[in-house]
Amino acid sequence: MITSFLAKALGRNIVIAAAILLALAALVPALNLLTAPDHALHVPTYVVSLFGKYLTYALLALALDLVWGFCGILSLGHAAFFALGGYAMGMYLMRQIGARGSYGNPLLPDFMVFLNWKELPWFWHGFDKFWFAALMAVLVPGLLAFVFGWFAFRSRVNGVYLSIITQAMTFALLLAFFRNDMGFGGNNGLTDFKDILGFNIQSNGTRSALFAASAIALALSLVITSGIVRSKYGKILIGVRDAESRTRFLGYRVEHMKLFAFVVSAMMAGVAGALYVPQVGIINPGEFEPANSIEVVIWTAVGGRGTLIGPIVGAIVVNGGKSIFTAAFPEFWLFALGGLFVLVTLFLPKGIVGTARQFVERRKEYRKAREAEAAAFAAEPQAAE
Amino acid sequence: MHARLIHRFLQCLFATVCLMVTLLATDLRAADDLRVMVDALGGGNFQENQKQVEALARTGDPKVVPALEALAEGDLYQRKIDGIVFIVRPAGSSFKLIDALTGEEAGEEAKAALEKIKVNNGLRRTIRAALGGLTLMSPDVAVRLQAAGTILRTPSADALEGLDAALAAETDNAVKVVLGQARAASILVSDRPADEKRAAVATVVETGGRDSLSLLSAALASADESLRPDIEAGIKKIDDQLAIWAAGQNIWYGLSLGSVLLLAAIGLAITFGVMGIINMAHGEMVMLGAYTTFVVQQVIRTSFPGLFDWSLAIALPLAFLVTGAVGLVMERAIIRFLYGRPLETLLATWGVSLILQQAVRSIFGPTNQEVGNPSWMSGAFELGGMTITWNRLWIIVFALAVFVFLLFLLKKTAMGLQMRAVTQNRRMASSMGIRTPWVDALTFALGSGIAGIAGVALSQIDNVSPNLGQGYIIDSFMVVVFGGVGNLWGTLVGAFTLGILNKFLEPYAGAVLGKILVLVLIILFIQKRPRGLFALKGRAVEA
Amino acid sequence: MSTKARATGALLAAILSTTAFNGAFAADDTIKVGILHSLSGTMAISETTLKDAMLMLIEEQNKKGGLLGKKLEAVVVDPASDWPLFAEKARELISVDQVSAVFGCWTSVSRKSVLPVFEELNSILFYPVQYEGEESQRNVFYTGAAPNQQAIPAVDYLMENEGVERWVLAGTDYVYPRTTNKILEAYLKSKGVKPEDIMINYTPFGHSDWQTIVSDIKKFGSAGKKTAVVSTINGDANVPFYKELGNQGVKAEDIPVVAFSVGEEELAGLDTGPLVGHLAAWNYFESVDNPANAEFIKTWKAFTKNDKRVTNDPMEASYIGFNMWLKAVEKAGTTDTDAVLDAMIGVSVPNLSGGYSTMMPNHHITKPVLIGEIQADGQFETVWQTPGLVVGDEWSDYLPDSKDLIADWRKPLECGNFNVATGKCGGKGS
Amino acid sequence: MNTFVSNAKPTSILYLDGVSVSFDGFKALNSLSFVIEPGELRAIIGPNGAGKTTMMDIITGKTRPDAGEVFFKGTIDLTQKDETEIAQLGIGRKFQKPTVFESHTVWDNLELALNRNRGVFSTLFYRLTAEDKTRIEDILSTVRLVGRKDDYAAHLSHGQKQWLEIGMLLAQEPELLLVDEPVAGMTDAETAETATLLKEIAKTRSVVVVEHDMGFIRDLGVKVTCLAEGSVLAEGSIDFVSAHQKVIENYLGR
Repeated sequence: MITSFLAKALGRNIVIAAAILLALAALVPALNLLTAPDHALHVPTYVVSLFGKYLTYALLALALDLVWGFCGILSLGHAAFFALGGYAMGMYLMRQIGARGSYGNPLLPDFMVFLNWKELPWFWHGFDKFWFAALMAVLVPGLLAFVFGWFAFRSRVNGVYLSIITQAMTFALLLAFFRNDMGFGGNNGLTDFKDILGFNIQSNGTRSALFAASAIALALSLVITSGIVRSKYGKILIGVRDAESRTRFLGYRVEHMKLFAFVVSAMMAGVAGALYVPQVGIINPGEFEPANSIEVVIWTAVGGRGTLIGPIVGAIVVNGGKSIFTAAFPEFWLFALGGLFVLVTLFLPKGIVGTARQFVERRKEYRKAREAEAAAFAAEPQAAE
Repeated sequence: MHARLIHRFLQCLFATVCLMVTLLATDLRAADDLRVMVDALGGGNFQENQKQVEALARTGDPKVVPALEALAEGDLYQRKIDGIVFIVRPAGSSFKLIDALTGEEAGEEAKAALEKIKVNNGLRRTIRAALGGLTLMSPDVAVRLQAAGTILRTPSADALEGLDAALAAETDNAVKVVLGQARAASILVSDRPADEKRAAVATVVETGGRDSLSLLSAALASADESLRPDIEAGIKKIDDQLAIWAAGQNIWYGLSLGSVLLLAAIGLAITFGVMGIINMAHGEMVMLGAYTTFVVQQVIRTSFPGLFDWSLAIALPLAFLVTGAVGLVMERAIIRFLYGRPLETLLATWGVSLILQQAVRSIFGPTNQEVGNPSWMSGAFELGGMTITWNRLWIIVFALAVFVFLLFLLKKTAMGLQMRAVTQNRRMASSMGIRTPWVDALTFALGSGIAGIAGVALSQIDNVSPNLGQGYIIDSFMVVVFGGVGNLWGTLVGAFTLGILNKFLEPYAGAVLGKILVLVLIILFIQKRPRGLFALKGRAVEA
Repeated sequence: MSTKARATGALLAAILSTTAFNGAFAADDTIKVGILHSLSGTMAISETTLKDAMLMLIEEQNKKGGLLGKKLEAVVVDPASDWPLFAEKARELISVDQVSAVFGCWTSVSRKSVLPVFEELNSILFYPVQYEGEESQRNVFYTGAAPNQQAIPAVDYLMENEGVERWVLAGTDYVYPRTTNKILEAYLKSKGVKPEDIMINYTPFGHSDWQTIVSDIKKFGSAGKKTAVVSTINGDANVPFYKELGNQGVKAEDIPVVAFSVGEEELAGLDTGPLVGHLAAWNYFESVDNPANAEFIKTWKAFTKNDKRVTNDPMEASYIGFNMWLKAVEKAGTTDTDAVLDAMIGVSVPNLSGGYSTMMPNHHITKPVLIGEIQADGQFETVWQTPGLVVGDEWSDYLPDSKDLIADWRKPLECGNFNVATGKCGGKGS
Repeated sequence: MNTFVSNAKPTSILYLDGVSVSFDGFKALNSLSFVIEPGELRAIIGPNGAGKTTMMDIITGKTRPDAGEVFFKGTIDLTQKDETEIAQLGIGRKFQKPTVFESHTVWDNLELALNRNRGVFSTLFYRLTAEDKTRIEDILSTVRLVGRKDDYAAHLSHGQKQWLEIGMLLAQEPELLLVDEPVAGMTDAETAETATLLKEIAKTRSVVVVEHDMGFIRDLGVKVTCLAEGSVLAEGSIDFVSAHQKVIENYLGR
């Protein structure tokens, strides 16, 4: 069963992509740790943590692509799952500080101390153990997605209505986490982490390990996603995207199909968030901003939705661009970014990877038969709403 | 440094001497003594000046009124060289001096040669009370009414004498009523006998309102036992009245918030609701409208100050044109290539919104710009126990007017008919000879223009900054979706429902939790009605 | 697939080459100064001004011949009001651009986000904004006000001069108002104010509908005692708040509002006519009358080519921080972090309110506290001033868990949270 | 009429009695009643707006009737079930506009339509068995698409899409097939072939065909029900119905 799943998952492109990711997971830390800083091949720590961050974004984009690209559910609240995963990890890191906080309170994080909290809220218990936090980083987003999706898909909330209520969800969470009374550190969020699994979070070794972990997680998720979308279930998902009522009249429970993809996707986003937090050193409610979720949609669209490699490329290109532009033209970078989005929409409607693939396919078909080319042009799948 | 210190010291010395002189001379009413008292205002500190103002008030001489008014406004200056105090009017880089008592012009002086006599809240309060007492006998009814009102708000035992005199002389009934109320209020804070106070309590309870409540609460603390039950009963009575009004007030707040939501969303109801474009640049259209208002006001301020009250009326059509034009360009350049791909409009319009924000930031700077309220939109009036602010009232009226205008446009005009035809069946409309590209462009321009005029109204209550639009975009989408996409009435009902709901939750849950609850309710509501409040039924929409 | 590999490769190469370039250009002819203020996003409204102020200060210093015989070079980046991006950009400034010091941040969360970076890479941050205190970090100098340099004197003023007995503590729900209000609550109670005479209210960021809250304030203020509002409402929300106050007729003479986050810049977006008399507590007002300030304002207006640009307190804090850094570098003769950190403590430079500010061992500075009333022209008029300078108190004496803590970065103590009760560094020292 | 209908209930495959539904005041179906017997091929005609598609929506669970009874195989109350359950019970539906999965190949379309376990996990780990393979190949030849099995459905011609959709219905192995305008947009040759196909299919199951094309219905040569304004106007052979006065007034005459 699993083998057939894997056999389908490992198409040629996926094998190459996963291999590259795994190679990066080994090579980048090696080049960072083992070469001298002035060596030509040295990868500075700055680059390691930057790309580590991009990889978690790529994982988030991949998660979104599973529901949007393959199932047509445009979630404008995916950053919420990412942030919840991040908070779970942040809570673990916070508990690891122990008595090393400013006030030396062995139990309570600093922000609780100066707001006069006397005891640890119940939902903070258990987060001193890594396995528990890791579990929660997956389960909490999964559970939220399950509850939310169960209601929404059962009621057949569709299209923009679904998009807007996912946005409402993340906005409500944003406001909730802003509240200092919630016990998650309010606007400042969780920060000032010291170590993870006993390793200093700021050491080069830990950073490299986190980078490697992100790359491996992304490779794994890529294989799993690939397996999902290439299975019969995946074909049904695409069917739901293109002709929902047809799948229904074929006797499939569309709401279950959607729910499964939504929950898996939320869990992947949670993993991404959990890997993101130790690398950037802070998690705060800003991650719930509706604008962040929209950005994830944009990475996916720029890379090419409905392709597996696209979201990864999109996340890295857009964020890389942002990193370069904000330093190179700090006053004007929004023009560049905004312009990029407009141009991609107009000239690369299928995104970078989608267009490249289309180009390759066109050439193949052109060679095969001239008339097929015309058909191929008309064959663009309908954008599902 | 040293020179300054010596100067200060001399000033203080001078002030002390003056103070002593005035205290000695309070009984004398000669103009010379008034002059000394006014001059003594220079150099005194706030506490000393409060006493000084009270002393001036006790003279009862209306001649000191202009000086006191100028002091409250911060227009009273002392000439450094001789310590004489003048009222000043700015005249270019220097000041025109006006004699503080006679009102005669007394030449000009450079700004550096004068020292402003500072005022703070305490002093301003004292001056207000003093002016109240001094203007009770003014020949002008309006001034007398205002004076009585002032004493009513700042009652003091000292005012009683003047009030009694004024009551005896008063002919105007309206003024008489207020004087009576002011007198009652003043008795409450005086040491008059209990009987008199009891009568006063009754009058104060009769007056009602928040100020009376405040007065009674204060009186309660110092009242003797016999009076307590009366005061307590009075407090309860006013409290009950206020509770009823509070509910009305809450509805009003809800309507007002609803009107803001309606304004923010109504343009989106066209670009998103009717045309299906997920227009993330909608908020920026609102922002552009607000900036248009700013520019109009800026031009008026510098060139035609007299027209300020008309600034919004001038800004409205301009904002419509400016944002409409931006919308037109946007539609022609970008959106027309994206029909039938609604989700891609999200991406492109998001890009446009970033560009517009940064453009405004580059042109006008990142900081807030000042947009003033015209006089007819400033302040508030009392409606029973409710406070209705003019700007909120006008915004409600305006929002409804925009709604009606839009409804009329869509339902009763040829253009509206074409718009609806195109959005319902593009191909059919096109084959009937409607120039669909133009209709698309105009519809989008209309939606953008409406967002722009919403911006004119919102500039009256919110920041005018490049971030303005971001604050409204989410709420706007919530309103349109809650009401049901493609239905203007849905937007109207949705906006007011959410507004009132929010305001009713706020007192119990607080502003943050209230908002969270509203969002959760929207999510739940969409489960119940997956196509919003005013969903279109039938099979056409589901195909 | 190959597309992806190529894209990644190209990007990696691009970033690596910028690193190499910058490394090559970090030659000895300039000293680089990082400027880490948001130029876009929600905080651009406040922070852009500080970026401009820093550019002006650097330009002026270069006119005077630079520092240690070298020109100063500003490296500006845009962290875009995105808190994790602050950390990324800080890292970039320090390790890629190799700046000698960074001036930046506004919000507490942005500062918290970059703290570990400065610690790890051992660089220097000057933080120019009033904040909640409860922090003292080896690599950070706090040139804005701590709560005792703003909030407590303001409350004292209202109690003594206006006879206020009833207090509304209204703030945006984030750490600065929360902490400030905690401190104020404890302080007020220590002064005998009853709990029922204190009303605390929090609102979300960017709150724009103030109708209910303003009417609640009016209601709270009608209990027969003199009432005042202490506002820690954050930047953006202030304009609608004051507009509502003005329109509902809440006059300063009746219920004064004293704010800690409203300066000249915020007022520039408002018609201040109806707000005359409302108060603010700062360590600097543009209206302060002295030659240094006049010169500063003149230079600022010339630099921005805008006669209407105002100055404000965080600008003054940037000015003080920058001058302290110059002086410390000169004293140390190098921009080396450890040497400058040592040289900083005790450095004294003129501030713009007519005195001198000194860097204390807790990395906070001494400042006068000014209380000003809003005027019709959008300026403040000082109505009260502390007689001397106030030392910034990083660990508040009014919070139970921090009252025993002190910070002293001089040798041999070198501790940001020394517990005087247990005699150990590190909070409770357990 | 009603007594006739209720007598037929236990033995019928599909049974509608007094079904009414309205949208915003517009009565789309007005007390509609008719019965389909097992193995029957029935044609339904009627002018636009007669309620044909709405009727199908009700049978397949897409729309709930305001009043009336709908029973499948005599005992199963369809008004209580949703589309998925009804499809799983064995009612297949072909839409007016051919609706196939355009971004899947013809083969995949049929594979998805196969009547197999349709749960999430069984589809996730599904492997094509020899039996399923044969079944798909059979259907491919039935709907004359063997040569195009690896092409994307989007690349098919309009008629081929119609056939693919019918093939998908076959793969679903329904007991009752509802076919909405199967020959719209087809050439005459294709139309004739479709008629043959449907008759072939009707040998093993019940079929309801909604069509406008009178020639096609004549080709089918089966019992015809004419709907108008949401209820049955006439029922009988094609000759009987087309001679019916009301039918001529309402439909054919125009």
